[in-house]
Amino acid sequence: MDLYEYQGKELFGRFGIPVSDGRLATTAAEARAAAEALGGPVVVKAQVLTGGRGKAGGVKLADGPDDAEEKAGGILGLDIRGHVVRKLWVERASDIAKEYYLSVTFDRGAKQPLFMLTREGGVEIEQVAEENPEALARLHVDPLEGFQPYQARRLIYGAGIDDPSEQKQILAIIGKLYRCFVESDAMLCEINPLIVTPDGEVKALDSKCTVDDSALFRHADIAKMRDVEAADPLETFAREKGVTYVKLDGEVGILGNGAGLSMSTVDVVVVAGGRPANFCDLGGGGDAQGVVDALEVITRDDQVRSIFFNIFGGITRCDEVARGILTALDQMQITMPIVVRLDGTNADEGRKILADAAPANLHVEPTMLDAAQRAVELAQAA
Amino acid sequence: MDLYEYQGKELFGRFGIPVSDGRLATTAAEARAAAEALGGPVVVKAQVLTGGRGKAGGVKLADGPDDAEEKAGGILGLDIRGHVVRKLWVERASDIAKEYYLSVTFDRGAKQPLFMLTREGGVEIEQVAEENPEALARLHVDPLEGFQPYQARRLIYGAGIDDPSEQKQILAIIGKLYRCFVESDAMLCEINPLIVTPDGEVKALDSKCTVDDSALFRHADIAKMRDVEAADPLETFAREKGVTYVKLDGEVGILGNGAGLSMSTVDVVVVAGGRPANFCDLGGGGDAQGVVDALEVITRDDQVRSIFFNIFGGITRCDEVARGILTALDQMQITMPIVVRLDGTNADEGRKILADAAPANLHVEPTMLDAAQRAVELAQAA
Amino acid sequence: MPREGPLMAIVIDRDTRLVVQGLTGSEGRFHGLRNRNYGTNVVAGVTPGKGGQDVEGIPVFNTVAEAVDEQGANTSLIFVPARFATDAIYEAVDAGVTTVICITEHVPAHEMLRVYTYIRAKGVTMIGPNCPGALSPGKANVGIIPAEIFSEGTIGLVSRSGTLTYQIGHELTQLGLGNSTIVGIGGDPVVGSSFIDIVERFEADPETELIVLVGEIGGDEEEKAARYVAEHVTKPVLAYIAGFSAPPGKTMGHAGAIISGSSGTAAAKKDALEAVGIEVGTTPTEVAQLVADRFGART
Amino acid sequence: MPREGPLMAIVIDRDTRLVVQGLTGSEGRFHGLRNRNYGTNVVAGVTPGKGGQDVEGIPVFNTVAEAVDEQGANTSLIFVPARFATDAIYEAVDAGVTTVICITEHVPAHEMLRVYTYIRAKGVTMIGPNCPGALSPGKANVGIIPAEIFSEGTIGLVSRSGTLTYQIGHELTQLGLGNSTIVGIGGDPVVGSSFIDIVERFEADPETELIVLVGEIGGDEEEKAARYVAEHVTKPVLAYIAGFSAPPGKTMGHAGAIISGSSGTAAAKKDALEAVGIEVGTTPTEVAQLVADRFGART
Repeated sequence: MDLYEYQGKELFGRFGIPVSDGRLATTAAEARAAAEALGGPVVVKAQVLTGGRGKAGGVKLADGPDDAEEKAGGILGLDIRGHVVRKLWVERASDIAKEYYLSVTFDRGAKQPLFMLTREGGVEIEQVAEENPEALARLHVDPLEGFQPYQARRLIYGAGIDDPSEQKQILAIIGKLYRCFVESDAMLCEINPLIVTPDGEVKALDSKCTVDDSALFRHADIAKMRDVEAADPLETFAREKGVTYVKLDGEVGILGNGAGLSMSTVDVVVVAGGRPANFCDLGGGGDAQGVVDALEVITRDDQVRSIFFNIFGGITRCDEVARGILTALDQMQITMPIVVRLDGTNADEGRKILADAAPANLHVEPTMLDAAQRAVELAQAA
Repeated sequence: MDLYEYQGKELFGRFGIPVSDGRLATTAAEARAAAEALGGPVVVKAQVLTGGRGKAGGVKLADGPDDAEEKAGGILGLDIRGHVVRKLWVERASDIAKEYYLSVTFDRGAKQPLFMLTREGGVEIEQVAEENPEALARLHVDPLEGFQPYQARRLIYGAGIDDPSEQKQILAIIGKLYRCFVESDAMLCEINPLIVTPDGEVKALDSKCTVDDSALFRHADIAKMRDVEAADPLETFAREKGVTYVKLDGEVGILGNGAGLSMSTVDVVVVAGGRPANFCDLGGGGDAQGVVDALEVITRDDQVRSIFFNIFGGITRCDEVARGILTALDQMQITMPIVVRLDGTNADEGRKILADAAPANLHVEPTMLDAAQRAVELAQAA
Repeated sequence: MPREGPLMAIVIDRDTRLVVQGLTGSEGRFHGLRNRNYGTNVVAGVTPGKGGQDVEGIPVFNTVAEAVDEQGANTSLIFVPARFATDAIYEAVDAGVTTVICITEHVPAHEMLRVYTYIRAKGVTMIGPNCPGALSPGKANVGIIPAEIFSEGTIGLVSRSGTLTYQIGHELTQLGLGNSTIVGIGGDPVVGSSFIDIVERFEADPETELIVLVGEIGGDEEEKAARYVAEHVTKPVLAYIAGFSAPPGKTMGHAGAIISGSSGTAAAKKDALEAVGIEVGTTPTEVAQLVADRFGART
Repeated sequence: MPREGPLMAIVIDRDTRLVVQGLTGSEGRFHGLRNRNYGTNVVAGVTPGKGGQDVEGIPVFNTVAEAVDEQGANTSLIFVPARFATDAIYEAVDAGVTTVICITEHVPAHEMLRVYTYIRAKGVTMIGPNCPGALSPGKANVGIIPAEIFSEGTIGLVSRSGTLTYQIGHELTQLGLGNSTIVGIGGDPVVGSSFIDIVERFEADPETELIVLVGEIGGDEEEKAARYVAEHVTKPVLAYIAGFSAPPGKTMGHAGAIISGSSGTAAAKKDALEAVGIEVGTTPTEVAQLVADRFGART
């Protein structure tokens, strides 16, 4: 789960990482009130879960409440890389002498947290890594050893930060960022830029945090940060139903079981000349209610012309899936063609259940490729 | 550093381990007031850093304030194994249905924390380990893995605790005790007995905690629990001076450098037929002030008849020690015989410094054995 | 069920003495009994508080330590809920189990970092979490792989996905080809065994003649495996990658299946594999056909 | 200083490339330079914030990683204050140093539990904390042992105490006997190397003919060493134990030197050693004499 800048900064604040004072605003009037409360010049910042908001005009300096209101009006509603701005973070403006970069990420390759620090902040870290790799200090942390102060020292010396006051502040921030990362079950905690003000104060001017979905059960406070309104309504509906669903842009609705097989099904539909409408994984359960829920999600997409059920039973039992399909057809009166392919655990029973019921729009195919071709044909014919 | 029962219970309380409500009292009147505040029957318990206080009459049940005052009067001033009772813990009396034992210790042999749990509580654990070892569940914890819930399960099943409510409470207490142990830098956290009341409530009726002296710098709250008044005044004085000193019961004052050599010096004085007055380790420094401080400590002991300086220089430099001895003699006007033996780093310079000054009561000997014999003779002659 | 043939296999074999953690739960019971019916030596179950019971004759203990002490368990299959999964892994490893297969999905990633580091140092073999387990046809089945769709043979199959593995195994069976061992390593960002770990075993396994590697988007394990194969593997290797049509930034079902920025794409993985001479099939059917062709060419 | 003779020794030898953590402090400087004067290859110092300086020509770095990268350091000698000591150990080990000798005393015991577990899994050799270091006469000296009182020879000496080691070494020298290596393992409850670790190396060391073990009250390392010697050591072993007159419950200077209840007494240790045929001297002088007698008997 990705956090907005303001949410990440709230997290930073809890761990003692210095951030600027600010207020959330969802209207221009709220932005004015925020500027009034903060006093002095403020920065009005679009809150969107994508990069490039600066270039897109999503970040503006305002010299006071009037200006903040006006700038907020201009930013709200902007479309930044497909994300419509509905929230603003209004924060006290900072003078910037230097821009650094600091992050800790979950390095799945090394299977260790990875710190990165560079004095070349304010730009994409990939760019620094490519153009000026020796400016980027990188250090892995052994997860059992945990954070040790020497690691922070290696980072600051490695990055060439030589001002003693900056060193001291950044050493402290590195330790706090690690705590934030581990104790929040984060996959990424990035500060870009980490600024130094003309007075020599170091603080986080931006935040980018991603939290492990699987650990949200122990972080109720973070879980409730999820912005339901900003998400794709179909994906939100799917989440509520407990269905793993990603909207794509075609006509063949796809329902597989297991992430790998579902991904492969999407690919095979493309190979068969079709355009997949979605990725949808029934998951390990696959009982009747699961099938009903998944079909409900898939059929809410108006583009869908045919549905391809691709099931290979492991934990999932094909007879249950078959019963789920019949139940769903019964409850939902789906008229569009449904192509079903069943194999694995209890596949024979499943096929028999479908053959016995034999609804008119149900087509059972013997192989994955056959079924994909049939689903594509039926979508194109519809 | 050993904690009193009431201090250990304060620690337990911080980590959520259930203990009875109680008050500290240093007079019979305070014990009465405590009983009044607590209401109902109370237990008046001598606070001493030794075992066996129950048998020694140091723990008494009182049915109310009057009785508590009376019982307190009887316990205060008791000598329990050489410890005079100056403090009482007055706590609400508990009904006891069962007495269990739970501890986590620093197992230096295994280099891991060791949990022990048995239903045979209320007696010395060594006795259980010897007489009924299969009743004692033991489990080591990998320090990097840390506490995992399964460990608590292994302990409760291993100890044969089968009541589900007790299991649940003890599982929680085991986890909290481990946190208490690690986060307090304890060498021992023992609950004996861990009682079950007739209502099925589990709580710590006693506590025995020892905290690592080397970690007290980060536990100011625990460090200030040290009971200066109860300690041997000479040892307290030594601690203030930063001198490692243990009072023994003889006439030859001993000052060595390094724990091993100092211990060996004590042994060698015994081999030479003498009785050591103390163990005293000058430590690694051994500058003039250190020697002065150590001599001040040793000579405060009226039993001392001669002093044996046994120095083998490593970090300690013999010339500094020699200068320290002369400075001390100068400042303190010590008239009793001092036998000095110097070897190792800068030994020649040290011997020369002493030879040049040649105070009348100073005897330089070439070997440790010679010096020990001389010091014993001089003590016996004095 | 088959009880003849060689005893050896990778990860699990006839020496496997299995304890099922969570045997009394519905999934644990269903698959534990299926594994036993297949011929796997299921010696114990563990469910705290249910010690002394049995599941169709399989004794249940309160702790893994008892299962090891009393039944000689050496391999654990874990079905406990996600928030108790790493505790179960530590319990198994600390009790002396040397192979752990964890089926549970949604195990928090940070917990797995610590577990991974802990068990690697101990030399323990771990498969999963969020995996279907391992099957050595004719020898043993530990996990949820439907064994009936696979047959005995000499193809080693390793995959990040469960159902996709079944699909490819099924296609191979249709072509008359069988497997030495099938290992589903799991779809999480941190899993106990990587492609390289399993490919290394297949290379050393006398019963494996050819290796099929089934990857998917996310991470760089396929790229690393390609380099490893180029340097260390003499047996033929073929591959399949899922997720060519996946959009960046979206988790495709598996927590590990996500294209981050420009890394982790199926195309990049295909390129890396092909660069070292590993053919990559476009569909599960095609990869099975490539295997059949290769066997035709070799025999 | 001697530069001839065999290169081998235990723990440290002519291949030792030493970095001194805390070289710019007064102790670090004093002993670091003494070690260099003895002939030890002191290649670097580390003090955060003093990188770029030098101590009499020894370059100082901000981090151990730099000392390893730029100077090829493979052994670290640690003089930093107690509250920074375990950080320094982790820094050394993570930078690739394979032998760590920590002189610092008063290191918190719980920190050492974690460090110990961490470094053992990595195969790193650690001596200390709260130890005098190691000296291989004629080869290298790492730590605070006054080398001039020892001479070259074939007696391996291992001890929990610093000054007591010097005493015994001194007595040996008086009798014309020399040492292969002297290792002070330290007086804390948890130290990186035990008697057994060092005795095992002496047994394997071709330059060591006889082993002297210098123990003291507290713990059961001497008892364990006795069992180990009985089972694994072919070379003659002699011992000395300090603390016969120590009262129970009192820490005798070393955090590890404490008699707890009935365990850890000098008498118990002496009994355990004698039970396996290891003679125990009553004074340092006597143990040295026993060694001399033994050599007389053998040559």
